Amino acid sequence: MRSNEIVNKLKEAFPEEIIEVCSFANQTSMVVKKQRIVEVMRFLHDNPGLNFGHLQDLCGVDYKDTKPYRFEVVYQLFSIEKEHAIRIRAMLPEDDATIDTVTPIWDGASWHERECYDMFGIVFKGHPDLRRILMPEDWQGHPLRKDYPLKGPKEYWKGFQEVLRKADEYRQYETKVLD
Amino acid sequence: MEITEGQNIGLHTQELTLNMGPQHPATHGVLRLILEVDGEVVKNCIPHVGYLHRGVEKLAEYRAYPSVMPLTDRLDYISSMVNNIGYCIAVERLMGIEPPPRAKYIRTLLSELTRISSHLLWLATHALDIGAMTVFLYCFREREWLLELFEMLIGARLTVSYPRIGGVRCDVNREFLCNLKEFIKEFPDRIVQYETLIDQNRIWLKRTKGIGVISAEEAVRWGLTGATLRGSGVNYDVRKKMPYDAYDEIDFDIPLGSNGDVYDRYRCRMEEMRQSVKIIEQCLDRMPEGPILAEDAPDLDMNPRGHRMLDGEFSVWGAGLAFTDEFVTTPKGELYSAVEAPKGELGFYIVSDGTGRPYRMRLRSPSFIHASAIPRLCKGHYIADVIAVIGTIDIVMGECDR
Amino acid sequence: MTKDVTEDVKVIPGTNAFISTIDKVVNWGRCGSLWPMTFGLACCAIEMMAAGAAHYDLDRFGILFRASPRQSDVIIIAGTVTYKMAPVIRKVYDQMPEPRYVIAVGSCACSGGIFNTYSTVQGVDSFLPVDVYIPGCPPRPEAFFEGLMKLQDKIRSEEFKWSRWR
Amino acid sequence: MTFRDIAYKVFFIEILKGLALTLKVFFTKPVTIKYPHERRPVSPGFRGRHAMVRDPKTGKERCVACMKCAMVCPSQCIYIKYTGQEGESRHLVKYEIEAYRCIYCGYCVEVCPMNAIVLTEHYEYASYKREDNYFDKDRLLQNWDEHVRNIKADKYFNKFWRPLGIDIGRLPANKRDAVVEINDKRSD
Repeated sequence: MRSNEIVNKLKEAFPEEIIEVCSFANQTSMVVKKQRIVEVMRFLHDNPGLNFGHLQDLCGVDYKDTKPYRFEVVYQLFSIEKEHAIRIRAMLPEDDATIDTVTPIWDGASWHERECYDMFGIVFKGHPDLRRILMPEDWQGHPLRKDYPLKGPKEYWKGFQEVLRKADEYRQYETKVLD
Repeated sequence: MEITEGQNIGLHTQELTLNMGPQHPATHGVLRLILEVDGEVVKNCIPHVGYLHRGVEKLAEYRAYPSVMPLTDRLDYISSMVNNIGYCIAVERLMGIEPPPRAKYIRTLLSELTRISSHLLWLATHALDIGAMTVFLYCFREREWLLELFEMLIGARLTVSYPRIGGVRCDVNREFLCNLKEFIKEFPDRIVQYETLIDQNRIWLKRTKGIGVISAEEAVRWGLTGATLRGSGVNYDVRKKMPYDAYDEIDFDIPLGSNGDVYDRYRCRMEEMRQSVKIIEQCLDRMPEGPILAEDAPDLDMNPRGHRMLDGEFSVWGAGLAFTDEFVTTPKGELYSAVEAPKGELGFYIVSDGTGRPYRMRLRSPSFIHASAIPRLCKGHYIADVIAVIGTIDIVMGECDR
Repeated sequence: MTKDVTEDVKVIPGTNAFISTIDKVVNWGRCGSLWPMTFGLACCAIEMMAAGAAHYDLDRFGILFRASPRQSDVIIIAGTVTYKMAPVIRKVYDQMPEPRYVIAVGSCACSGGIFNTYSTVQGVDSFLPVDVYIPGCPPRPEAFFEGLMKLQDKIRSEEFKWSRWR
Repeated sequence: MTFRDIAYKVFFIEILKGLALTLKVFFTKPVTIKYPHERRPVSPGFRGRHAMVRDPKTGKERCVACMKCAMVCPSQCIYIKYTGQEGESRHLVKYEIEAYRCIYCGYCVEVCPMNAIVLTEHYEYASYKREDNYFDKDRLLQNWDEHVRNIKADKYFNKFWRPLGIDIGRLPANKRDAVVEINDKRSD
C-alpha cells in the first residue's frame, strides 16, 4: 500500500488526531496528538489492510527551542506482510512529558520506552516496569536532553565517588616495588 | 525440555535469587541477569543492561557527519563494516547522494564478509558456552584469515572505518581479490567441518533442540529481527524487503527455520554463511569497473569553503564544530534507514536541522531488542539453558548499550 | 619472624645473594604462569580472544584464562569502562589475591578514548593502579602480547614482594 | 529402532566423527605464529604509531598548521598551537598527539594536505606510564626516524595518503604523488 493511502485511511479513522503529514526521502511521517496514541497504534496494528506488525523503532527526540513543543516520541512501523512503512510522531509539551504506553500492542516496545524514559525523562503511563535502563538507578538528569552537557555534570556520580574513595583508602595496602 | 514436578515430601523449599554477571564468561560482555530460580528451573529473569553505555548517540550530536562514522565502528565491534555501511547509507539518503555501482558492489561484498566473520565468532562463543571447545579454535582459524583480509584492505583488523559517505575509501586491489577467492573456495568445506563437529553431536542436540522456543507471531511482537526471527520461520530480511546497495541485483535465498528454537537459529546462521559465500561469488563476478566515490560526496572535513582562523593560540575543543556549522548545509529532514546487520535489523534514525552535524542520531540496535526478549526465551528452562539462550540471540553489548 | 623484623630492619651479611636468587626463581615461576581473568568489556576483548585462539596461542606463555578473580594474577581491562561498570571492576579487583597486576588495553581503558562523554571513565588509572598500558583501538594480538611481555619483564625485576622482611 | 541407530548409540559414532576430524587436523601444519620469534608481516598501511614526516631537505616537519587534522579527529586527541597572523605563513609551535586517546581511524592522515602526519606500521609501544605515549613534536619526528630506519627503499609510499576513490584533481598539489623521499645519508 502506498503511503498516501495509509495516510488517508488513518485520516478517515482519526480526523482530529493528525496534525501534519511530512514527506522526506520517500518516507512519510505523521505528526499526531498524544492523547489517543494507543488507539491510533492499535488501529495501525490490527487493521487488516495496514497490518503494521513490526515496530522497528521507538525513540524520543528533544526539540528544545526549535519547535513549539519540546519532545517527540517517534514510532517506526513496518508491515512484514504488506511491505509498507510509516512513521508516527507524537508531540509532547515540556510541562507534560507523558504518553500512554504501547507495550500491550508490541512487547518489544517495553525496553524502547524504558530507554526513552531514561534518556529524555518522558513518562510512559501504564508501562509495567518503568525504570532507568542504561544509566544507574540513581543517576541525575536525562542525558540526551539538549540542555544536558556532553561531559555530564561537574560532580561525579555517587557510585563512582565511592569507588574513588575506596581506591584512595586501599592504596596504602598495596605493595609496590621499591626502587 | 520437559520438566516434571518432583514429589514434595514436606521439605521446606524456597526460590533463590541468583545474580549472573556482569562479569561472567558466558554473558558475552557485560550483561547482567538476575535469575529467580526454583531449584534448577528459572522462574523469572530480569536482564540489566547499560554497563557499556558510552553515550554514542549524544556524542554523535557533537561531531560532523563523517566523524561520526568511527563511532559506529565501536557499536557492534564484531561486524564494524556493516555498521559503517549502515550509517553511510543513512547519510547518503539524507543528503541525496547515490554511490557509484562499483562502490555498491564492494560494500555488498564486504558486508557479507563481515557477516561471515561475525557468525564465526558467534558460533565459536556459542559452542564454547555450550561446551564444545574445539569449534572455538576452528572458527578463529578462519576468522583470523578474514581479519587479515580486512587488514590488507584498509589497515585495521576490527575497527575498519572503510566506507565513506558516497562510496568507499579505497579500491579493492588484486592481492586482496586473489586472497578472497582462495578463501571463498576453501570456506564451504570449513563450514562442513564445523557441522561435522556439532551438527549431530548428541550433547549439542540435547542442549539446543526445544530450548528457547518462540512462535512466529510472538517473535514479531517482541521485535526480534535477523536470524533470531528467521529461526521462527518469519521471512523478514532487510536485504530483501528494503534493498540497499547491490542486494536487489543479487540472487540469494533467505534460510528459514520452523521450530524457533536454539537449534533452528543455529541452522539458519550456518545456512546464512553459505548464502554469504554465494553473494560474494556473485559480487566478484559482476563487479563493474568505474569510480568508487560519488562526485558530490562530502569530504572528511565536510569541505569548509574558506578558512576563518583564530590567530595565535588555538583551542581545538569545539573549534571544528563552529566550522561545520557555518559552512555546511544538509537538507532539513529526518529519515530512518535500516540495514541487515549480522545480528538483525540495524536502523539509523537521523534528524537533520540543516547543519553539518546530526541533530539527533538514534540507533535501533538489534541486540538491545533481543536482550529484552531473554526473559521470554528462558522462562521455565534450566539455568544451563540460559547460557544457550544468550548465545543464540547473538548479543553484543557494545551495540546493546550504545 | 617477620613480625619482629618489620619494625627494625635487620641486615644479615651474605643473605642478599641468596635471597635475590630465590627472587629470581620465584619471579621466573610467576611470570611463566600469569593467569589473567576473563574480563571482556568491549572491542579489545575480541582481540584478546583472538590472542587466546590458535593463531597466537596465549598458552605458550603459560597464560590461562581463569573465570574467577580469586584464582587470577592479572586483570586485563579490555574495553570501555563506564561509571556504571566501575564499582563492579573495583569489586572484582578487590577479590584478587596479591600480588596482582592490571593491564589497560586499548584507548578506552587507557584514557577514555573517543568516548569523552558523561558516562565514560576517563582512564581506568583513576581508580586502579595500572601496570601496563597497551595502545591501539583495538591493539593487534601481537601488541597485546608485547604488553604481556612487558608485564613479565616487570615481574622479573621485582625484588620486594617475595623478600619483604629484608 | 534400527540396528544403525543402536550402533550409533552404543559406539558414539557422532562423537567419534568429531574426534576423527580433530585427529586429522593433528597432522596438519599448525597455524600458530610463535610471536616473539617470528612475526606475521604487517600489511602496508597498517594504522599503528603516529609519526610526523621529517623533510629531508630542511630536517624539520612538513606541517603547516592548517588545523585540518585537529578538526576531523573524532576523538579530538590532536593539540596544535601556532604563531603567525592571518595572511602570513604560520609557524608551528606545538603539535601533540595523545596516543592513548587516539582511535587510529586514519582521518588525520587522509585529510592532511602536506603528507605531514602519518600512521606507521609500528604497533609495539606499550608502556608502563601513561605519559610515555603522549607524543609531542620531537617525539613524533623521532618516531618517523625510527620508522624510516627500517625502510630499505629511498622513497616511502603509503597507499592511504591518497585515497584512491577521490579524483586526483581534487587533491592538493603536495598530496598527489603520495610519496616521501627519504634521504639515507642524513646523519642521525
